[in-house]
Amino acid sequence: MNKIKTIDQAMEYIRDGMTVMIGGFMGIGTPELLIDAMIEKGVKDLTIIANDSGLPDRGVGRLIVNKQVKRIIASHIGLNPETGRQMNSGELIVDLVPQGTLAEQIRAGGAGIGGFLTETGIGTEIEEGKQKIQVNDKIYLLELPMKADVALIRASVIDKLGNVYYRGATRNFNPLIATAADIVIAAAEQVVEVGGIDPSDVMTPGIFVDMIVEGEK
Amino acid sequence: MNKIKTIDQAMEYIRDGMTVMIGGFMGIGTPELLIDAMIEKGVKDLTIIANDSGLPDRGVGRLIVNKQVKRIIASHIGLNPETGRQMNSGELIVDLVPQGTLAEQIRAGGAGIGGFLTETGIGTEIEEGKQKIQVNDKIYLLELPMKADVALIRASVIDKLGNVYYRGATRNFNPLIATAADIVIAAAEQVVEVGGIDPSDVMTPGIFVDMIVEGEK
Amino acid sequence: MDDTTAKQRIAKRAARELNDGDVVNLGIGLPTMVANYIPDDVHVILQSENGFVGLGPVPEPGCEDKDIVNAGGKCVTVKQGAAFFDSSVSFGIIRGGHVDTTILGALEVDEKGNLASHMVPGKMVPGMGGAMDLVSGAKKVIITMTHTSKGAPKILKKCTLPLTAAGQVNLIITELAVIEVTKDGLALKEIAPDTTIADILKSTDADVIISEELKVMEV
Amino acid sequence: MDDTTAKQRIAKRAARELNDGDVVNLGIGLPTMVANYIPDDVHVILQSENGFVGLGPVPEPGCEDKDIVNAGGKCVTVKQGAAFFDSSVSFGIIRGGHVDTTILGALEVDEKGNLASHMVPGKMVPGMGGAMDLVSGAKKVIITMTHTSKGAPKILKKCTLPLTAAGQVNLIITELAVIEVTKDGLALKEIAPDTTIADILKSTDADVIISEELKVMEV
Repeated sequence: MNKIKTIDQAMEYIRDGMTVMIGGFMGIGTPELLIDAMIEKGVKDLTIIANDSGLPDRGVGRLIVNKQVKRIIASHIGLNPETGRQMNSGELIVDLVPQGTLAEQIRAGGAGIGGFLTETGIGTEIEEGKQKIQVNDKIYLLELPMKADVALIRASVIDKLGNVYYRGATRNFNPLIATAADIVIAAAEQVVEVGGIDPSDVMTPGIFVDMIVEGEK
Repeated sequence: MNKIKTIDQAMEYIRDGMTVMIGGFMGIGTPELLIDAMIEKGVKDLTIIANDSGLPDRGVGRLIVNKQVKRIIASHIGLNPETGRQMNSGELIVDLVPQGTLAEQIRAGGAGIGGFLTETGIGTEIEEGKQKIQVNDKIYLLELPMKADVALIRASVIDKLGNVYYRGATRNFNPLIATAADIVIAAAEQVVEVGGIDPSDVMTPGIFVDMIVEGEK
Repeated sequence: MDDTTAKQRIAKRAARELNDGDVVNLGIGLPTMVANYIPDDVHVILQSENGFVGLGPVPEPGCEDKDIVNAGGKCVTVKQGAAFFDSSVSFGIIRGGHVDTTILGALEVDEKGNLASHMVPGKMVPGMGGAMDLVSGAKKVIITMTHTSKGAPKILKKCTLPLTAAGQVNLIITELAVIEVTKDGLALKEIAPDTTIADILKSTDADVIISEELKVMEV
Repeated sequence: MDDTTAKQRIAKRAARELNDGDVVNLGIGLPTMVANYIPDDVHVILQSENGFVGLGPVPEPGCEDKDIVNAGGKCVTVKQGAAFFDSSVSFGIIRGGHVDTTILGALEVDEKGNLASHMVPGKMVPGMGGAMDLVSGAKKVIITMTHTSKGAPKILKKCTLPLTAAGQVNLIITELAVIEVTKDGLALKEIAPDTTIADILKSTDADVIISEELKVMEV
């Protein structure tokens, strides 16, 4: 099973209207190669799930500037003024989610957890529309799992089976989204042979990765 | 802050009646050095939380054979006939928990999650006494977090700040219990200077580890 | 048929259920034997719930690594391209539906696909280990077991032992038959060449639907 | 006092709240400046919610590693003994009570310890990032901010902006005062040498209890 694909082969799996999770934190750890290709393909009406909306010229932000996104679920949109502008003008739906809750919702989606209880957001607008559950005199919000059609991750090093090693702080949401989508596409900075990553150093097991595209910078 | 302690210094933190989480899977990844010391100290009436009850001559099993345990919460007791014998004779309380639920309960305890929804155990005796919660026409069990007074972990390599690297399959429950106890004691196969473990290879950050005892085999 | 021959036959038949690229978890005992019969052109990735994917063969004596063991605590090897992780990640894989097939043993299975495999109250209480999570989480659950125990049927109208999971079993493979759990009941899909439908019905407590495409089991 | 001087004073005072061995998360902006004033004999471990502990100083130009950035996306370094992890582990640390102290900025704080820091509806909506999790999870929440904004009080009887967290703030440090959130209300613990109680009360909308142990703030 050869997981190495051309960018065009990978793009066949990203279509208008899909829900796409994208790794990265303020653009660091985001697969820019796949953003480039999505812009070139012009895929539209996307729902994006990501930590943040990037910068106007970096990461997820470029898809927003190019008006390919109809909705974004993220914890922070402050570094991309265009996100706020489109939100205020009604062009874009923005769902703001506390960062820890967002990470845990994606993990839950990938790990088959039906929901989890958290104190984060109690007493704030985040409560709206959510079940509250009492356990031993404490009130929690029930937060539900998140999944996506496609997840786009950025691998610092990947072997041909799809085992991933993320350098430094590029890890962030990447290992989480890799578990929570029907199709997982990795943009790779470096591809190595099977056996080139020590089994103890693997951060995303290859069983989660469907496709590898080379050429990420 | 010197985290390296003698075994006697570490044992001061383990007292009669405490709840103690112990890492390992059928004894692999269990800190035998700390089991030795608990047997020598004769600490009793312990509640143990661990994947399994080990073997009669290995891991958690030795504490059971030595009658230091009043209750064990575990997923499997089959390799230690003494556990079953003490359970049937009423000397020992055994709470059997599905392994994935147990791992997730400990993670939840460490990660400040108030509970989580799972399908595991639906339609079985595991349901008893638990809240059932419906989400989108599906029924889940609400499982609650677990914490302990002390966690005993086994580090293959540890630096003097307490950053841990676990070799091979010794990882299992160790990184989870390290997050979920008031005091965490690591028995170390090998202690290295700070900087001796690459920050990307750390599996339990040192902020979780209170004490390091050298001499684990 | 002696017990060893029966188990070999079951393991061999179960191996044919696996597809190239599948992530597979094999239970302890008979299910572990399945690995010996996987065709050379079918590459499956074996998951070990104690914390890795890429389980390899048993090592040569003297080449054991004490830190690499399977979920039964036995020394094993890992293949190139393996990955280790902790127990919460391991069960995230299992619970999250990332295991294509799990093959497990059983004490009893019934018409509703209920499974009892983890205890006989008052007698044998090993605990469920990872079995409850596996049967809830895996996409396909295959039960491998001898058809009867000391002559008593193990495929029942209704399980008598405490359940390990309700309604999760997909396929039952014994030395006599391959039986699918359908919404209409248990469907006999294959029959061993050295038995008869009458014999199977006699040694099965559950109602069995004879499939229209009934085949002879390859042994 | 100009804005820079005020912020330096606040950061310096906040640094004195940190204890040797503490795990600390500093918000973007003014809170980040606190790191510059931590005494040499106090070793704290800085957590960066994008995925590590052991945050070090800003690198020399030309020595930046593009893969090592802080939660503001700026190039940083890590100290020896640092550890990287993913976002779910990062917020497990935060939510699980393993951060001793978080120091954050604010738009408004009120008598109940309520905090508004993440949005001004219709005007500025950057989002809460990790702030909601941090203030819910950290053992101690310190708010650092200038006492007023263009002359308008920011310490209120009741927050007017959407809350970032309810009742989670422990201490407020401004250029004029150190105020503790107690169950009886806001307690003025320290007053800057260049102001008066009257001035503080005038620039504070909330009721303030003058602590019996009121001290002069070291600046």
